[in-house]
Amino acid sequence: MMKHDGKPQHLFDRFMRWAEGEDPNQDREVAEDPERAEFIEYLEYIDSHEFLDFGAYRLMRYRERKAKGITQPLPHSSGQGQSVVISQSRIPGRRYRPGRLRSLIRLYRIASIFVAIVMMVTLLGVVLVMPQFGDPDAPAVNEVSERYLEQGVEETGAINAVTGMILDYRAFDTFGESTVLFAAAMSVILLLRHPGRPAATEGSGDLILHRMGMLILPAVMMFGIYVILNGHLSPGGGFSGGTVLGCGLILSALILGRSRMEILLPSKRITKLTVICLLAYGVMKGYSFFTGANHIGWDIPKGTPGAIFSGGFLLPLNICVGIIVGCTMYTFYTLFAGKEE
Amino acid sequence: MILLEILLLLFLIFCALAAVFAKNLVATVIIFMSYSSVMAILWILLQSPDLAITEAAVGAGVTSILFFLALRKLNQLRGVDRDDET
Amino acid sequence: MNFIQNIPFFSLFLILLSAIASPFLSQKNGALRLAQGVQLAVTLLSGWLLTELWQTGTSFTYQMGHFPAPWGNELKAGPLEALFAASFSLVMLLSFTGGTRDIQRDIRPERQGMFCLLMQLLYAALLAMVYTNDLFTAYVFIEIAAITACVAVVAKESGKSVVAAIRYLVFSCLGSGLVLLGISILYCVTGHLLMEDLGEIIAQLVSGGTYMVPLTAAALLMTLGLSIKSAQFPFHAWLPDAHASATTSASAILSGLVLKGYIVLLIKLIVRVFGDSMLISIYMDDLLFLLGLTGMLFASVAALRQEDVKRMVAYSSSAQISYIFLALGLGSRAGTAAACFQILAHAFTKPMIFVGAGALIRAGRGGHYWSDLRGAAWRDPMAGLAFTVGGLSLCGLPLLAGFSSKYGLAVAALAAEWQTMPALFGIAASSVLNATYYIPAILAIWGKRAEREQLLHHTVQDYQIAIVCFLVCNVILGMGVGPLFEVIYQGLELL
Amino acid sequence: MAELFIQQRFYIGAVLLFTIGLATLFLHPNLIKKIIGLNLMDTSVFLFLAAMGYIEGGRAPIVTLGSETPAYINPVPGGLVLTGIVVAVSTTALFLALTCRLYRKYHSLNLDIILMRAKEEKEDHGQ
Repeated sequence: MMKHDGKPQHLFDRFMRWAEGEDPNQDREVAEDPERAEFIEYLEYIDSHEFLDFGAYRLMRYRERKAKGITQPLPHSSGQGQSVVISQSRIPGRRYRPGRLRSLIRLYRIASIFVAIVMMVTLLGVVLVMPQFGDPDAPAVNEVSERYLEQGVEETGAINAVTGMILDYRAFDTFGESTVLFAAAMSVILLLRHPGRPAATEGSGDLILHRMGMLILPAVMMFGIYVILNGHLSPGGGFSGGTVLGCGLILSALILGRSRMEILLPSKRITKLTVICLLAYGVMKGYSFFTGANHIGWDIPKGTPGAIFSGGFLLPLNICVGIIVGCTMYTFYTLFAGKEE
Repeated sequence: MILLEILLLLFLIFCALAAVFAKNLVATVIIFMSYSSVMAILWILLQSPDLAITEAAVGAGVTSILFFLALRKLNQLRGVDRDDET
Repeated sequence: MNFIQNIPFFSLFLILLSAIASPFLSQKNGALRLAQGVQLAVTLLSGWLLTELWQTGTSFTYQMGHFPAPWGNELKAGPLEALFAASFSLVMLLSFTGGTRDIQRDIRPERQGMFCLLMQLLYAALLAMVYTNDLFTAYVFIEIAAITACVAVVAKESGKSVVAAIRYLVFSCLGSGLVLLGISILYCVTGHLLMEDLGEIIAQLVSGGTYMVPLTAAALLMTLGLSIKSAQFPFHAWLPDAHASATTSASAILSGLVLKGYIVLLIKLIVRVFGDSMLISIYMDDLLFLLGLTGMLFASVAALRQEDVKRMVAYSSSAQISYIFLALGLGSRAGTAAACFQILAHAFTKPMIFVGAGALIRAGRGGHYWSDLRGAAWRDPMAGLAFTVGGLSLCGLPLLAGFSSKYGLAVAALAAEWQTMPALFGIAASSVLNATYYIPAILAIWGKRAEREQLLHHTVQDYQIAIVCFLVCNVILGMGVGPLFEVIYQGLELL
Repeated sequence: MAELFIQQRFYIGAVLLFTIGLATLFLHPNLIKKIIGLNLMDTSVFLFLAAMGYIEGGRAPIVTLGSETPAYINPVPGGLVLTGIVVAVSTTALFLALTCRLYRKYHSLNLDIILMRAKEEKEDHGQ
């Protein structure tokens, strides 16, 4: 805003610049990189022709490059000393054949358009003969859902039938689902975390963000905690509340900057918290599966339906799920926001 | 009510098409955010507040933040040498 | 309630909880050792379950929680499930043992623990797919398998493996999307997610002739989704890259087990949910048969043209998967039994080949191409033996697993109607094609090099133990056809 | 016919969205658009499920403690969708992480270009 020849800078522009990884307060610089120029040109071409590009442009560029004699556009990765040895002993393989590739791509696109249309027509045919929308006598309304609604309160202690169902009746699915989230968090850590490098220190000096964030952060956190704790009484529960909590953590990281956040909540501790909560969840549910299947006594008091301490394991389970989800969302954020270099 | 639902559905389809055909990736993600919000409204109309809260927080919140951060990361990587990965 | 009925639950939770807790292990190789210990324990437990169930000839359902089946989740185990669980666990253990050195070489030290964790989650997902009696649970575990399998490909961190992983992810997301849509349609017209109840209601609907279009669409969507995920022929585009660029253990597990997990689920869908009569009435069996037949030939021809060992073996996996679809397409009990046997035979053969190929590549200074591997077997005879026996088994040498499965398939085909001749022709042609690419490969690895090289090791390595176990299992599968088919038939009756 | 279309409006909308998502996942070369397509596909199935649970005049399944029991919507699809949403966000995160890795290596978001570069790289390796 300081040195822009007096031109006002719109918020959207600033946002776009931020999204492009530039400092919104700096002037935009376009690096002259031929590869990038080619890439942009290609993207523009794709944009103007969208679905109609059957790989023709790519081919044209490739031929041009070949004609110029740049057969090796990619400096391949060093550090694989062995591969050099291989490359001498290997007989030359089939070369890259543009014509074949082009016809393949065309075939693929035509085939997939065809498949999509066929799929659409079939599915339209299917939904038109399905039980009517909103029909109270639809086959899906049967003894299963009736029991969830009618006896759910006595059997699980939850007023919210959805929470009662996912955390008690069909708890194994939900354990699998938390495991999916955990697996995804571990995978993203494996893909994006570089242990040698320190976490990026990126303090945000933006005044508006700071003030507004400080204003809404407590509300977001409170709402998240409320939704988690009241999961068995009102709409929401561990998953929704956990996501809100995760958003709150992300917001606080934006306000405080990563370096201060790293002191408050180091990423190691986040992982440990997730693991402990998931283990606690697994042990609680494992106990109830085991006792349930073997018909051993079940002596967790249900409490009065409607009170906050009711529903047996539901409240601790919701808290565990909430922490798992919140921490995972925050982990995703830290990994994606961390700078590479 | 039915009219509102149909309008919202049409808007959803419009958003989906716009997100797919938008030239700018940032615009795509913003359109996707609005798509998620409209979806959350539809789920409120379908009497599923649990889903609406989750979709609003996940679709319009976390997923979009992840998309923005990824786009930002991608654009930051523009200048990095290609063969830094072993 | 018998204690033994807790085994499915115990094995699932043992794997899941030990995997989740493994980030707390601090010592080097801790996660790896823990994983192997758990796999061994689960193998023994499942073996015990198998013997008990086989002798008593029973199956049982295990209620997960305090609520009986249509309300709560449920596991179901019979002889067939126990057989699959035991053999999957054994293959998992052997693949891990056989690939330890490659894991240590290919993956950064600080990521090895994470890799083991994810592979254990994959293993739990496979067992859950085998045991579950509920469609939605199956979907959740399909997703776990998709995510972890994708990471198993990418853990090696070469550019090639990232490209392969992203294609894999696109295809498996597509597959699980289709499966989810199929499950939703089924739920909409029946109101159940439990396989048994679904089966009953579908039988009623089919006899009444109502909702045939949604049912057909659901059956097609789910079959399509699962065959995309198990790389059946027209959808196999992702497979060669993904399997060829992963580390040895991951290739072995992906090729030997993950593809099979989805097919086990498909078999359960066919037998328990849709039932033979409905599938025959919508010509699903003919579709599966034709897919299998074309896949067998095309994938074999594609394998013939590869110069990279691991790619060739990966294409051959696609061909072997087609055998299973062909057998399922026969639409008879004998065909399904042959499919089950082929699943076992391939689960024990292909990881052996991958472990052997991994060791040969290591012995041949890291080159993946045939020209680098000339004579490699002399440097590591055990690995050479594994590759040779595996290759010969797939070509159909008698007394090995591959021969028995082809034999079972041919017997099942003889009882079929119009499928007999095409099936026999397909089996013969594909065996010849298998031989055309495996025999030159075997000759190449045993060929002489210019200077005679020293043996690589003089001590017994852990992967050699794994190879010996694989060889023994292969021979057992080849010789013990009678009892195994007995178990499979009994299991199919009780499925 | 038109009445049927209006009656099944949610299902038809879901099918159209599913097709758009599927086509994008198949056809669009840009990886980010592919991920958007995947999300469209998933949310359309969730819309389908949520619509399936709705019952004319039903209320949200928060049981009121009292004597009279009003009609509630079916809670089962709600639970399934809740699970599905979490699964979808996990897949999206993994997909985005892979995209970042690919971009770092190949400097492109276009899967066709990436495949071409990977192929060239491999062949140059081989020579």
